[in-house]
Amino acid sequence: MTADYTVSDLMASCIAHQVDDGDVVVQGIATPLVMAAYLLAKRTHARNIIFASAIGNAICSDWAPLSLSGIEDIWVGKALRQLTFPEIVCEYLPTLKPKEFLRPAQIDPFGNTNNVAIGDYHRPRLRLPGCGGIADVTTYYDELYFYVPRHGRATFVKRLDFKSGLGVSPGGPGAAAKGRYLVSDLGTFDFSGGRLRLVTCHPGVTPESIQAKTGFPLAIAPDLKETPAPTTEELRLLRQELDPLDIRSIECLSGPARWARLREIANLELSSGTSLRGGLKPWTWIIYRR
Amino acid sequence: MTADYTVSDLMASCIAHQVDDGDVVVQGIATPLVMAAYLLAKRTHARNIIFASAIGNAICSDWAPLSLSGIEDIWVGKALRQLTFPEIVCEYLPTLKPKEFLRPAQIDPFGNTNNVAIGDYHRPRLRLPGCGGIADVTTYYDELYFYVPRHGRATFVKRLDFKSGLGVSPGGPGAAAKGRYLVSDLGTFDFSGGRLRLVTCHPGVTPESIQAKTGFPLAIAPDLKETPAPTTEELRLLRQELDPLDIRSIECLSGPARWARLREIANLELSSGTSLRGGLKPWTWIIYRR
Amino acid sequence: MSKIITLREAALLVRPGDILALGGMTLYRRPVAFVRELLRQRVGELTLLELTGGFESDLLVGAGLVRRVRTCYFGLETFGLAPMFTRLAGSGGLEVIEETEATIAFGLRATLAGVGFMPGQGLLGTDILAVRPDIELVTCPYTKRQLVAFPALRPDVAVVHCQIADRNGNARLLGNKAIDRDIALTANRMVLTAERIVDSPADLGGEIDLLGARVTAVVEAPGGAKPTSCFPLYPLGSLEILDYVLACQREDFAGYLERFLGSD
Amino acid sequence: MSKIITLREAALLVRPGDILALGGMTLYRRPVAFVRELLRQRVGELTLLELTGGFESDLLVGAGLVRRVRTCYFGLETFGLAPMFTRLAGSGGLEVIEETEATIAFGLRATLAGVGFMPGQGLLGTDILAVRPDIELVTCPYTKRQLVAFPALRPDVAVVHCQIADRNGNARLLGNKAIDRDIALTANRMVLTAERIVDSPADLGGEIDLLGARVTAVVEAPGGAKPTSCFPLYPLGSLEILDYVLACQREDFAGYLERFLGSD
Repeated sequence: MTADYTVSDLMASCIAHQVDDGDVVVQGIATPLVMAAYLLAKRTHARNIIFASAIGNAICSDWAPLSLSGIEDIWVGKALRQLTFPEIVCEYLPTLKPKEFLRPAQIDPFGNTNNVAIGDYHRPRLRLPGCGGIADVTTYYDELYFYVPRHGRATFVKRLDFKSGLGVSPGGPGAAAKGRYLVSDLGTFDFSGGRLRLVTCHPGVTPESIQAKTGFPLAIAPDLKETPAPTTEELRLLRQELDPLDIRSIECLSGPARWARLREIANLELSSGTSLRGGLKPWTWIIYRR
Repeated sequence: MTADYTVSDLMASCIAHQVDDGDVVVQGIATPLVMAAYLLAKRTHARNIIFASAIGNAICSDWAPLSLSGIEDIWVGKALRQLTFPEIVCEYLPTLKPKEFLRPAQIDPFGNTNNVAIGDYHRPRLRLPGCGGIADVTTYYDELYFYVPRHGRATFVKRLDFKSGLGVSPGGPGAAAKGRYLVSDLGTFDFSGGRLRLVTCHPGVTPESIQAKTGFPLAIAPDLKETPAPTTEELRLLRQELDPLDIRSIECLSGPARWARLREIANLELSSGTSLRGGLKPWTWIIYRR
Repeated sequence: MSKIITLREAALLVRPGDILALGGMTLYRRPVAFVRELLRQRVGELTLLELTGGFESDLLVGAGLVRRVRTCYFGLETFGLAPMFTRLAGSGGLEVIEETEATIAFGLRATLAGVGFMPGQGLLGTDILAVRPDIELVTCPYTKRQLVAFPALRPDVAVVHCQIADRNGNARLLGNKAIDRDIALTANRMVLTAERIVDSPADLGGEIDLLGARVTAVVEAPGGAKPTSCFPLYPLGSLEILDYVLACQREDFAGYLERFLGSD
Repeated sequence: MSKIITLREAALLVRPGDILALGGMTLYRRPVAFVRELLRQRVGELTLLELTGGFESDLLVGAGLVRRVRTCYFGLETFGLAPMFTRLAGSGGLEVIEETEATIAFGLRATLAGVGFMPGQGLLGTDILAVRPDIELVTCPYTKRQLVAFPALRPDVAVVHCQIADRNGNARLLGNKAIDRDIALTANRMVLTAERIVDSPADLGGEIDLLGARVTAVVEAPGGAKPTSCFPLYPLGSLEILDYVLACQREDFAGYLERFLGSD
């Protein structure tokens, strides 16, 4: 990996390239890397995408830069419409079948995932926050997209401890079609043949090192390539316009390094006053104008 | 009937007296008499009622005078919130179980009603507009309220041609409780014992003349009384504030008399400009201010 | 690639035999200009799906373009019965699928949720079930209570008239919301006619009711709901509705229709 | 008869053993001031029902007042795991009823419709069904497809923090709407805490999200969501959330709680 860009820049670029113009794209809880990628897509090749989000409960076509404390600036201040959560779950998601990037705590070779518990469910080694709506949407999304910010054998497992997201059954009908794409901090993958398959290695990463960090034998594309680096324009947009505080990189950190970085960003936002921007649409402000 | 008030004034007063303060009350399609009565209740003893309406698809606590061409002034211009119709049907009505006055085309002694077709369903003598939501709400409303602006044997029938609203089964459980109240242009009724029972005759009307216009034997309350006339204040409110164009009386008319009266009202509204009032809440107007 | 087309082009999105869902209700914010164009092009064999049928629906019925109606109320409200619906439904010249508020609302919600039915209260004990043999019951697995399984409803094409829309079809609905959002989300094709079209969502001045992503075509049609109302721009044209009633009363539907098609 | 009462009085509406539904989501517009009062009064044996559990939910769990949680996500989002939930759920000290977005959304909709279940897509093929033996399947009578019958959910008491309300409890929600409208309509008792209380609906400046007719009590609580956000009045207090995470990290939940209860 060269010093020109971070792995989160690269992953954001990869995710952005999976977004087509006109898509409806969805962001789950605590996924700033995905948000940076969607904004990047919008500002490059996919001007007409519509965003929907777990945070904000809103549909948006306008955007604002990423923020930690003021995350609602994007989702509420710029909303085409705010929805109730049941409207989103019972109506909009099954109807629009949007493109969504899921971040699994565990994933098996077939795209089944776990975000509920590590170890025995009733006495877990690690209780996870829960699967949100992954157990719902993966039963009807036609295509699944994943990202893994910290590739390791804890995440890529032969057998899940708990299946809270539906991939494909090995050899089942439509197996090849449903799993579509996965990007980690080491490479990009498809599900050709219904199984996770390495398609590109990130610059400086070998397929052997990826296999070593993967808990099952990896299929490898015959024309294995290197992941294209983000372009200069993509980097400029990410750093100067879309996410100047580099909030997207938080997902690649853990433990004390993560807390330190969060404190740094929170203080930056406080001092620059960016945590609650202006420019909100008038009807959200009406009650405060009097 | 004295010349001091019309039968629609009297019916509006009767309906208003059935409304308790704090009620959520609902108005069906094309029922101005009921609307006049609800407004009368609100301006007298029931200040805190909430209106919901088929027209406007809205919940309201504020009010505007009745209008023919500008009916949406009440329901939209003054709305606490506009709802989608499925929200009303699938959520608000079953949850709030509001008080609603139904106008049947046919009603049997047990409060079962018909608003679908007169004669054989497949080759009706008269196809009616349909039952709206009456076949839905009467299955779960705890109490049923009715009004009949033109009492006659065509409406009060021993046997319905089609049952599109659920009253009670004779002698069934809760029979006495479900049917609660009916007012016609001749008298007021309850469902004591599970069957329609005459409770008061309107001034100048005899129980015999009511029986003659009813297609089944009427039970009569032992303490049969005269319906109290509307008070002077009620009449003042109806005529001067709530419904100065006397739109409430349209329901008591039919055929050419009704068309003539409708034309008269429409012309009056056009000439006085009352068909689209001001005073609408600002967010409904936002798009027109620029 | 603009979605903005003419009324004439938009009417081509309706094909003979389609289930056509019309927005608004009865006499409020109906897509009258669009229906006038359908009447001119004489697109027929339609199934009309509406919350409530009113003025323009009766014109379609009277003109013989409707084979079947699915609605819970078809009339002219205070102005009385819908003349041509009443006549044709009475004579067997029109198939009526008896709907209620719940069959329509839960039916659309079933389609939105991607399932074949939604359970709800309603209909049990009434004769509606007798004339809707297609409606099944379902037993709640928890309470063991019998419920009606309202079957999923999906329009082929939906047409909604709105006050303001952007070029992509994001739109605000003032006045009755009716089932417009629901038919717009479920229809295979969706036509929006608008009093006014603006460039971007920021110019709409408020939250959208209809999502452009589900809109096939946008047509500029000022006054496009007349003589029905378009709150708060213009009220219901009561005199025009009366004229229609009285024309039918004197057996002059054909003359009325001719005059209506000649106007614009 | 005003509905306006104090926080202390309002907390008495929550009884030990209640299903308590909290409005907002995770770190956004949570009823934190109300929860502080519950922690002071030590109302226990609660079942927490939330779209997503976050900061104040973790305090309730850590203080031992929660017997059971029903939510589809319990964590601090970008700030990491919710420390006390993670510990107690891992050690068996807390019962977790595994919910998803659909079990919550369809469950509340079933209650709103007055029925015992709503069918929907989701869960089939996952292990959620194995740990939720109470969830039954249902066969669509039309398509014969097997669906999940999401069981009806009803809170005993709901608590929602809003930006502005009138004295009757009509309220506007800015920011995430979450499931607030739905818990407010279905709960047997409903407490509203508000940044600001105005006299009448006309002073709210916009359409209501919560209907006063379903609100039991209204409490004035400026800053009542801090350190969670209350858009657009104040942002998320990221440093305060971090402080909490780090206090738990150094095994000082008790000290944090004491400081939290001392603040106002």
